[in-house]
Amino acid sequence: MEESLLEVEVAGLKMRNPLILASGILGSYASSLNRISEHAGAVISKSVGVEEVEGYKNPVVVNYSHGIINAVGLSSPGAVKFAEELKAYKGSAPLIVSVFGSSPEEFAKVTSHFPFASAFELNLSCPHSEKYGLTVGSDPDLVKEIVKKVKKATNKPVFAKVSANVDVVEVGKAAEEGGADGIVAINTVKGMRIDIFTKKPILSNISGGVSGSAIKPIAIKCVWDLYEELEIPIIGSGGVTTWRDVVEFMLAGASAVEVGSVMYYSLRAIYSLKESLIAYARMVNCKLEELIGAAHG
Amino acid sequence: MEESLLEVEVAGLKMRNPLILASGILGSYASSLNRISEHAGAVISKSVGVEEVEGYKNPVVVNYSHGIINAVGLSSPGAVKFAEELKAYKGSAPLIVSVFGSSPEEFAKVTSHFPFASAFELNLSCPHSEKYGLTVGSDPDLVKEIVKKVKKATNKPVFAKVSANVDVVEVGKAAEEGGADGIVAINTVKGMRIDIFTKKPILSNISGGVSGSAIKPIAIKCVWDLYEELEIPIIGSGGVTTWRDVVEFMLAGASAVEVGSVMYYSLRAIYSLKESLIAYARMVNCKLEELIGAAHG
Amino acid sequence: MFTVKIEEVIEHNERYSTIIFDRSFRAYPGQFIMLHVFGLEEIPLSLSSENSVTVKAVGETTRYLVKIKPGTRVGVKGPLGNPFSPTSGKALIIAAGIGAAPLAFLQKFLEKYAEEISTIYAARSYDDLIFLESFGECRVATEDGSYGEQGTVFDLVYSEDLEEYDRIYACGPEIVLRGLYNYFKELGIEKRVEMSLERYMKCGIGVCGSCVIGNGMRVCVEGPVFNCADIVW
Amino acid sequence: MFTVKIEEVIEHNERYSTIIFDRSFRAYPGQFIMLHVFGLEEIPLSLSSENSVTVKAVGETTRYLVKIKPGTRVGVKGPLGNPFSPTSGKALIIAAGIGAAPLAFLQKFLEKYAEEISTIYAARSYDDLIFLESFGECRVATEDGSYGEQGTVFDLVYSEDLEEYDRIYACGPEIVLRGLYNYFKELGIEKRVEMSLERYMKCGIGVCGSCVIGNGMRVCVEGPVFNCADIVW
Repeated sequence: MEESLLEVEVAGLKMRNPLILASGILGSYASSLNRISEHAGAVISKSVGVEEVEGYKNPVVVNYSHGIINAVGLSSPGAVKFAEELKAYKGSAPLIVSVFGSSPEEFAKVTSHFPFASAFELNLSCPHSEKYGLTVGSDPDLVKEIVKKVKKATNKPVFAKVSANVDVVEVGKAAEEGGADGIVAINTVKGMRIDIFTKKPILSNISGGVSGSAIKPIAIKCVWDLYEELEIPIIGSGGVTTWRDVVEFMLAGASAVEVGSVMYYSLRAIYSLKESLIAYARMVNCKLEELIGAAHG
Repeated sequence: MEESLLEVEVAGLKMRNPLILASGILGSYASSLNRISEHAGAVISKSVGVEEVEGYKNPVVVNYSHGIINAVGLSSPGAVKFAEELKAYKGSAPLIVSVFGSSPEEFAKVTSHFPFASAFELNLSCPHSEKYGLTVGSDPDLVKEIVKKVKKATNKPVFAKVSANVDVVEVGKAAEEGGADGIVAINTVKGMRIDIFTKKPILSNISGGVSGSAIKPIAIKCVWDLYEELEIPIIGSGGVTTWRDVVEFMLAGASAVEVGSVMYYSLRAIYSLKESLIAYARMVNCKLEELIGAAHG
Repeated sequence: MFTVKIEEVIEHNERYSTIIFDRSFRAYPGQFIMLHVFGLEEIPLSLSSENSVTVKAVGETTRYLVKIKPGTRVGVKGPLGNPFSPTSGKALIIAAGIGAAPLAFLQKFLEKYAEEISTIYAARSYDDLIFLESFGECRVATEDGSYGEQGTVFDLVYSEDLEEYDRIYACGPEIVLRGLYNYFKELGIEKRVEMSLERYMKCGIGVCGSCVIGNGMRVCVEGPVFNCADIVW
Repeated sequence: MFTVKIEEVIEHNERYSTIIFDRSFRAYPGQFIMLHVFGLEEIPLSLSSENSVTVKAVGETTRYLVKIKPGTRVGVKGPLGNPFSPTSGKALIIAAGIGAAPLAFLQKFLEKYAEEISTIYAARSYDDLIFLESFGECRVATEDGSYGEQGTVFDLVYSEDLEEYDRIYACGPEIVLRGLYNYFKELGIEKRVEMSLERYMKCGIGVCGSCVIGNGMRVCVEGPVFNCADIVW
């Protein structure tokens, strides 16, 4: 079966292909996660914290010619309510729950609400939240503590999602030392857009995070550096739009990739990527996992 | 005269328009600087250090759909030889000499070779040099010392060019405390590209710096933050491609902008930008300098 | 996102205005835009023609919008979403309340293509019937009886012979659409019906997931117009 | 940048090979590509046809290139630069050494458009005359007299009546081009002459400035082909 050419395993998490739905994209409802899981290797839910977070008022997302800038502000119904929603997940791909918090304790507490999760992704990198995300994720010592605490609270694989706005290797290492099973690099990059006619920032939060093809070279560099310095697997994230991008991330050292902004072009993006990757794997006659890190000397 | 609508003054440096040729772009020879000075507000020469630096071997520049990635490696003939070349500069726009070094002393020494410069730009941000650029520019204390030393060595305006790969406000403040007359934000952002067929990084140095429209939202955010926190003027740099980008940078807080990668599209880019800005200034019936920081609260 | 200038504001009454932009969009009936009132909010609004939206004052932003001054610049993303699919046969339009806005646009469009158009238009009160002129001849009901028959949209729909229509188009409050949905399913004609749904939207461009409905479809991209047979309620 | 496969390598002799790619470029004579031999260097090479470059072994990368194996993938930026402008009248081609490569491409091109083509082809020795077949009938000189007249390109040029040509095309070592430049200026015919220059290039796409010539023009973009009247030497 040709789809088997795409199989990868990240920290014990077996996936039929390396395409993971990124957190914050279409991940608020089980219904859309179910739909996307038809073709994805895994899906990640929208980031959730202990309590409800309202997020910023609209506009929270603006597209530009090279990607998307968003400042949704980690809006979330809170762990209890969101766990109820996600219980309706019945997709065939592993469900990874993205978690945010302001302290190691909060992170650990949130995970306890999702016993059905296949793995957890720790949001240490959202660039537009006052209390969460990058605010905690820019301190390597805190990152290490958070990962430690979460690892004690769950026996599921734990992935630390890190930012390119800090020293990615330093924070990645801290997560590794804390016991992380993998690193996800990168989250959106701090950025903003101003409307020149009204002379106002477009996002209600003034600034947000840039995603999409614009940031791909930045993400590739982070994955490359992490692969050189760390032992644990890396999941690449940032601007995956075509099958070529997936291959590039894997050559840089990623065991899998997250896809997000490309959904702006089509809900069928994951399906198309999957089909293209099968064609590529057949053409070069190798399993995708053989590409992991293959560009390193 | 309508061109007067574009006049700006940055730290005493009067420019007929806010369009400054960025360092590293067409700045190795007086002949091209002369040509570009016909329309530019100011021109910046390629970065120069005390001694000759060979730079990396080709390929050192690769374009991609959203910009350019380069790792030229600060190749330079050294201060003495480059001063000889730049003496042939007879352009009508101020000549700013970009300087790199590995210590405050080196920076100061280089400036002494260019008494004819109208101002200096300190390269604290080139992301692909082992000894120079970001290597020294990521340490706020060192940045402060460098600026101090250079300010003692010259009475010309001194601009510190900083990177988005570090805390831009922290480094910018250090430069301000050291006595910098202005901050230039940003240099290229760390990034790389891998060729998926040969499975090798494309640049000989493996990674380099991303420029062009891809990084504009990142640069706008840095300029915005610097404008909020600093007193000295800011020069925006990163992805200026159309007149809209110039206006956006100025609204974010830039007194002028550097243009670089756009030269990939046309050597006439500065001329076109200038003409478009005149049309814009006429349309909105205001001097461009009134835009500076106008998007702030 | 780009900005447009507001050219004219037609205040139908205290609560309703049609806002006309200084340019037309390349839009089809049923599509919407994300309209950004700088300083307030960005909200989704159905186009009521190629160059207008029609707004009902319900929240802070819409209250501001119905009184907005011509000349104001607003941000626009769009036109977005999936439009109604026109018919060359017999069309029935079912409009309830402010749901009439995209259908008024559709009516103008179908006048060129459809063999025949019948329209049902219901609202709470006469003051809510701001598209009477656009629809021209139509069956009208108001809950308070201030215009047309006294009754609801259901009263009018139940008394129609729906078999004779090639395509039925409906838009209105969710409670109305759910009622119609059940009725059409009972009759087994749901494949001939298109409904425009409304959901809270953050991005409008298919990435945030806040407007996803029961079957995983996004109202902002796969909708807002769905074939009734594709809706899971 | 993209990659192409090398389909065939024609080794003319120890020092010269023509490398044929598995695809043709949409290129005009005079344009060049930046060719990247992974692990070695990226260098500018004039196209000797729509799908080939012709390489002389002078440095590490070119020594490797003349022996490169078919099937190897190489990186390509381009085609880049400003091509020769064709004439429908009488053309004179002046080729010196490996400078003949873009002119061989031009010759094929002009055979379709020009009224008449005369060609002067000079090199150090017979072994350097690898385009004899491409040029067909032409006046040839070698410095060592191993083929054609014994002499230099200047000997052949000086004995031509240059007035009869609508356009003259020259490419070769800079010392040759400078000599020709002075001669054409003396005759006052420089406006009818186009020369292809060579410079060390880092980026090839107009940004780095390493190939800038005396008048501020970039060899990679405004060149490599310049009208002789636009060159300042």
